[in-house]
Amino acid sequence: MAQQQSSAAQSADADERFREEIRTWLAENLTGEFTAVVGTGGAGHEHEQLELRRAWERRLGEGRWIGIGWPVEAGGRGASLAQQVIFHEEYARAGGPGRLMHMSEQLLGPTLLAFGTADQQQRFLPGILRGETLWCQGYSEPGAGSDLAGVQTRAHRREGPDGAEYVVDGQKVWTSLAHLADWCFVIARTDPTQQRHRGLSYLLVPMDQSGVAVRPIVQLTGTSEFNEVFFDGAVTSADNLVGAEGEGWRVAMGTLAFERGVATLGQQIGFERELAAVIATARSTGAIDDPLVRDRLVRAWMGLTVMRNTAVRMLRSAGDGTPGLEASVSKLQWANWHRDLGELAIDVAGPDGLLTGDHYELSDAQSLLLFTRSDTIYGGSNEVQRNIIAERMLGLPR
Amino acid sequence: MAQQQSSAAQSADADERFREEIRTWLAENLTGEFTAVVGTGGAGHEHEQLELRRAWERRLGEGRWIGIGWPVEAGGRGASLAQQVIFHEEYARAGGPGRLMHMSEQLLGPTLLAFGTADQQQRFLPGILRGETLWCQGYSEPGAGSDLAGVQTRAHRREGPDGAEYVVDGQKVWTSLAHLADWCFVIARTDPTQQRHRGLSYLLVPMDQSGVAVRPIVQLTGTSEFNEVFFDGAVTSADNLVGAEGEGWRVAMGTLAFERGVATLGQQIGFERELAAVIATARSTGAIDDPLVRDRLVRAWMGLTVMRNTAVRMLRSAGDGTPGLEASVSKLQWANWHRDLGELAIDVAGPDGLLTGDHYELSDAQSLLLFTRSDTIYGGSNEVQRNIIAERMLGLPR
Amino acid sequence: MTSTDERREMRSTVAELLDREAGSARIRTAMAGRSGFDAALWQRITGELGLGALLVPERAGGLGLDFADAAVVLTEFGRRLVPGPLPETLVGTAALAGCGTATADELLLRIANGGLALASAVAEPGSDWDIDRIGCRAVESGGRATLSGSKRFVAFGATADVLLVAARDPAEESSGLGLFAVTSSAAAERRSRMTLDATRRLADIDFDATEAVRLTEPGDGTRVVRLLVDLTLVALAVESAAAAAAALDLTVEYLKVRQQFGRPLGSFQALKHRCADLAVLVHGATATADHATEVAATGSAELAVAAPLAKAVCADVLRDVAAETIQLHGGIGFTFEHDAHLYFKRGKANQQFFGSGEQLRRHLERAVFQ
Amino acid sequence: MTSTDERREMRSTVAELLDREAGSARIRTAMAGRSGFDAALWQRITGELGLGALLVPERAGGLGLDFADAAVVLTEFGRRLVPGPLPETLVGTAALAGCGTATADELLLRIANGGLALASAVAEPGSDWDIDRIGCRAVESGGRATLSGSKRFVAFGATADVLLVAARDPAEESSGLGLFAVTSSAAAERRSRMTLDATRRLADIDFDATEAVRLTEPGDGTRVVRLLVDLTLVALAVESAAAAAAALDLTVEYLKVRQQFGRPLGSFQALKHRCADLAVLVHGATATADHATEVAATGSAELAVAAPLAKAVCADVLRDVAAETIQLHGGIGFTFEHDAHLYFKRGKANQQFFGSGEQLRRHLERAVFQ
Repeated sequence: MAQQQSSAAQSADADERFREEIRTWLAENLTGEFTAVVGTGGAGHEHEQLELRRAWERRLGEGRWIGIGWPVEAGGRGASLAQQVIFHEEYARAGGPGRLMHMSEQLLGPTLLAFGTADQQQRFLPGILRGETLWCQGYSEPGAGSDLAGVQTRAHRREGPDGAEYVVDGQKVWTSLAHLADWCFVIARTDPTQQRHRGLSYLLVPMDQSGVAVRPIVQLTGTSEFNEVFFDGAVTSADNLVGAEGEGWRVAMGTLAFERGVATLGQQIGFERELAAVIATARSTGAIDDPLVRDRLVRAWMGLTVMRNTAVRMLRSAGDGTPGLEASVSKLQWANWHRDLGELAIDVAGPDGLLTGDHYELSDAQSLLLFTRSDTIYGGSNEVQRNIIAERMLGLPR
Repeated sequence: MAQQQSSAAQSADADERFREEIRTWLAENLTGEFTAVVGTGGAGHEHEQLELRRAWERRLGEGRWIGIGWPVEAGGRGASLAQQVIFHEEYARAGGPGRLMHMSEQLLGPTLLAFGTADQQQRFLPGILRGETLWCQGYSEPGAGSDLAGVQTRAHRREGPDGAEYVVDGQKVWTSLAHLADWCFVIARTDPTQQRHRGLSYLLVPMDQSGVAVRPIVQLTGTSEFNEVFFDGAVTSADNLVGAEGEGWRVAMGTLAFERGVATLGQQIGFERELAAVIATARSTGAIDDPLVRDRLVRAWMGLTVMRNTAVRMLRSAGDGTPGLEASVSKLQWANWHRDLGELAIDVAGPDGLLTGDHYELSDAQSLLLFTRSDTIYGGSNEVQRNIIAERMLGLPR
Repeated sequence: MTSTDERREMRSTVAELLDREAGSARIRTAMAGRSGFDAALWQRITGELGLGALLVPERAGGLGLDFADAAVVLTEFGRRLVPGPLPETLVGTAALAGCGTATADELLLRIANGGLALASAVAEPGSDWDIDRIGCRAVESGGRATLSGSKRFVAFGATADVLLVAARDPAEESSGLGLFAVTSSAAAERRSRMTLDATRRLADIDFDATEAVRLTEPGDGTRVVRLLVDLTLVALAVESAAAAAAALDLTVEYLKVRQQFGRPLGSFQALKHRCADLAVLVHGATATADHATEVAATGSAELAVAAPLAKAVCADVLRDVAAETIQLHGGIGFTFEHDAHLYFKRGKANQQFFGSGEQLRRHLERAVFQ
Repeated sequence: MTSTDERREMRSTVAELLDREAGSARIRTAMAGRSGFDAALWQRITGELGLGALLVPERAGGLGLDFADAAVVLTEFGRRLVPGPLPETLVGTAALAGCGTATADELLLRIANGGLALASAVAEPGSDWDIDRIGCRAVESGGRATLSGSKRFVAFGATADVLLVAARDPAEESSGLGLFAVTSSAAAERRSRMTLDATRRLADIDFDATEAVRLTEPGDGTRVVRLLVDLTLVALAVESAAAAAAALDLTVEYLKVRQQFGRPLGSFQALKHRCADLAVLVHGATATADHATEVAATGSAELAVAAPLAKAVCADVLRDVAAETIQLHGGIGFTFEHDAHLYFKRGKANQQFFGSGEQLRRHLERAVFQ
């Protein structure tokens, strides 16, 4: 036991050194031209400062701050969970911009590490680690909600001029950053005779080809951030199949579990910052003197704590359970919490908070109110998550 | 328009005289031995002062205060809606006991007036008007929830020694006062080949026979008020079929509409009194100084007003719409409101409010908390009402 | 007071016009335009249909109808979120009719003849709609009145022909209020403000010794200002209930048609039950708006309770229904081209406009804990 | 600190015993009896299993385990709503272990040897659990202490062997608190009180110059009383989360089996979605109770925040889940013979016990708005 404490003390020291390192690096790099990206980006603000934020991703790559949790042999730092959380904390504290590489780093990278071939890892991971290659996610479809069981996009294998390849036909929605992305990771049905979760495959598809069209969706915010992506005879090499043909669901579920693991804690740091801003607004409008508002703010804070506790417990038990299912719990928790925060943000702002810019430019609170309406729809709607929990976690009959 | 106002003024005068009459009568009659029934009875307290309350019903009958809304030729007073509300108001104000004849007067009587034969009216209405014959309702069944569509109780017609009769087999639940009742109005399936709402019949069955057994249900309150009623070869004369064979659903829906018409307004006067008691408790415990409690109390009061508005609108439009369906709206409204009031009642009482008598005797607030749990289950559960509204009112597909 | 049949006919006339002339595309053009409403449509509804003069008493050449009639029109406009100063004009007319002064009657006459657009200037910076804290002041000298001070959140205030301004009246007892008229020719500084709910354009207005006409008798001004506020609350309740009903209709129709996994979405029980709960809310809101309308029509003192209650209830219901309208439509409900967000934004706006739910509930405490 | 495997073994030992000896029928007999708990079961769990001595430090002859180990036991008792003074005894022991005095250690030694039942006397008439308003007073003379004052809502206080009493300590700075022990032989007047939640019998206790032993050092008493309160909050959170999980299990199993219209009830999507929402609540409550347990085990200062937060969250979740347990069981859920109401009543009781949600949230404002 004495030994345990001592190793705990050692790791605490290492964590502090790590914190110092990222803090110093951010102070030295998030400056100069990058001052303009401070506080930009993120959900509802994806359209801001795009070029500069791409440059910032490359800068992060130079500093080896991408994929820090990946193994050292894969180009990461092998950072512990605690250190990853520290990175997110310090990044948020410094006002680091919303990450364009989120999908690439948090979803595609871990998927390739877990399911990709050595060749795939060598071809795709370095671009991500350098902050260069931008990926988007091709999961959701218009007809199917966000349940992968309803995927209609099809892919069939054929012999092409340069060897075996897949041809992809179908439509994806909610595809964030698709208009910028170099590649898309797509779930498509390779065996049309199979139903639901069977017969799906996980394909990496280059975006820069005539078979791919991107149409931005004008959202209720008046801005665009999500896209529809149309695959019409889009082609990708058979080398870009991740996992075996027909194993796409298992691969994707692995990714989703990653998405909602460490990323959840990172996301919560953003939530904390948003809640702090709401409290600050409540102070400035005087709404904080209203006991009903105070109570709602305390409840929001408690809800955030409950989410953090849930995420920590989930990460700890990862491996011995069903992370894919617990991810549904997490998704429902944060989507509803975040949506409620959007209401609270507007409510504490009072009637002044409803005024926009002359050309409908939205305040942060307005953007939060409106944008969080998508949280409960995309990436597996509340309804889909409830079905998953009821049937797969609680075992209620279909 | 001048004429209208004048007739409105006349009716206002008549209403005031009516109010004076019932007020005087109650002052003169709810006294002496009947002092003991003041404030007794009602949901959760049905077991209190039973004998005396039966006597009180007979006294009401003597005063011609039963069936006041029925036509004069049927033995009623032909009282207007406004006067019926006045009766309920004054009755509540005087602390009149919960009505044992509720089912008889509000459900069975109007059903016989609307669907009964002259013979049935002559045989059964006078006993109700005298406050003598007690009826219970045989609708809900254990397997079917409270949706009449699921009724399994069967009746078949046969020739008996004294002429045609029906033999009833099955089980009913939620049968309030069945252990006291003289008769039961039962929905039974007379055509077993028909599904759901078809093939049901509305039968009047005497309780005092060997084919009927009543088993009281010990409720979570520790007291008993609802019963299970078992029909095992119970017999009733074919003369006791209301409406045609197979028309039971239409007849029962008529009754339910009555139940939730005027009775709703009467019920709301009881709700008002309960809310006033909750506010009084909040004052005495000091909970009323808590702004969160104040807000909950104001919301409860607003909810009561919304229900009253809804009931008035429903009564006005009765006839030109679908009262059976609007009744589902009303049921959901009041059941949820009342249940929330039960929580509020306990919450304002504070920890002292959780103490019971040494033999688990419940306070009014405790009784309200617990008993209102049944409001959302019996008489068509919330779930059944939502199905009805979704499918029959909104037209969503089955 | 109008018969049920006459009201039904009025409703269908208005509904037909709006179905033709105020579809979603027209509304989107109007809400993005300079004034925030469709001037041609306004001409038709005031000129051809005379809706602006609905509540002008017969003595001033109007139709002399009551607030229940106006509510029929407000319902049809509310269902469709038609932008424009009709609610403000109807409410303002009713308040003017309650003034009983020559100046007010003169204005009523002009409304009956000219189709004027009114706007209500009540809220002020820092005090919102709390009329006890109104700081805008009138000064009278030589029979002429001028106003000084600032007003906020004046619906269609930048384009209104006449502003009805609640201000401290020198002719009143200390801190008494009066209602004043400021015409568009007077030198007030008006700034149009875009808001989250683009279907109701607001304005900031500054008065600096601006010429005005006193509309209320001394001693009667506070009553009229309260009437103006309470009738606005009723109008907001009516339009909120109507919009909520429309949003629910939209949702139910979508669920009936839209297929998923080979079945209409509307056959999924979880969605059905949520729609049923919304229907209960809409029924309650409609009945409560109806009740407030009736109280307003009869001029009962109960208005002081019924109006804030109805507005608080109906605005919350619109928000709740519209939020579910977005959610139950899924992805399409999150797009700008779908109307779901317009209902949602109106719901959030109506929750704040003329007092938040918290403020109104606190106001109602007097009635509850009396 | 115990390994995961050891905890798992402890959990299954306790679970097996309770499955055998604390079924619904036994619990109903116990809760209706004079003491409100099963004395034979208490003998077994303290005598045979030594659960009462779980948190007694090794220096006093106990097992020296930490609060996370105790939580394993509390979870199994909480799931089944087993009545009895185990939570109070475990929490009291942990508070005693934190006293660091000879008198406290002596008591710990007796707990390790004799299986004493403890009870925590904190709340008072009029002040509930607000320890700043404790009025009960100790007087010391000639090295002997006596207590005077009244305590309320003392769980299993009528039968406890030792009462741990929070009182004003004359040895403390003005208004400082001390923790005192009163044994069952002392002349306190104890009145057992039946409550809505019959599975936790409470007592009113009056002290009138009642002999007592001081357990805390001067200057340290308030800290120990707060520790006693905070650990009680954690224990309540743990048992609430466990009971909520059990109630949800009960509901899910019922819905799988129960048929309606020829299908299992659990196949109806509306009910499925409600169960899913309950599962989300239960996950959050369990994780939050776990976190508070961990904070309690490490003795971190964060306990002052984690404990009230966890109790407020978990008690609400138990209430919510249990209310749905009744509703989703339909008629059978409304009967006395079904366990649903026991969970519901415990939920309502836990919402109030040791401070209502409103009170605890107000207490947390300091942390939120710091």
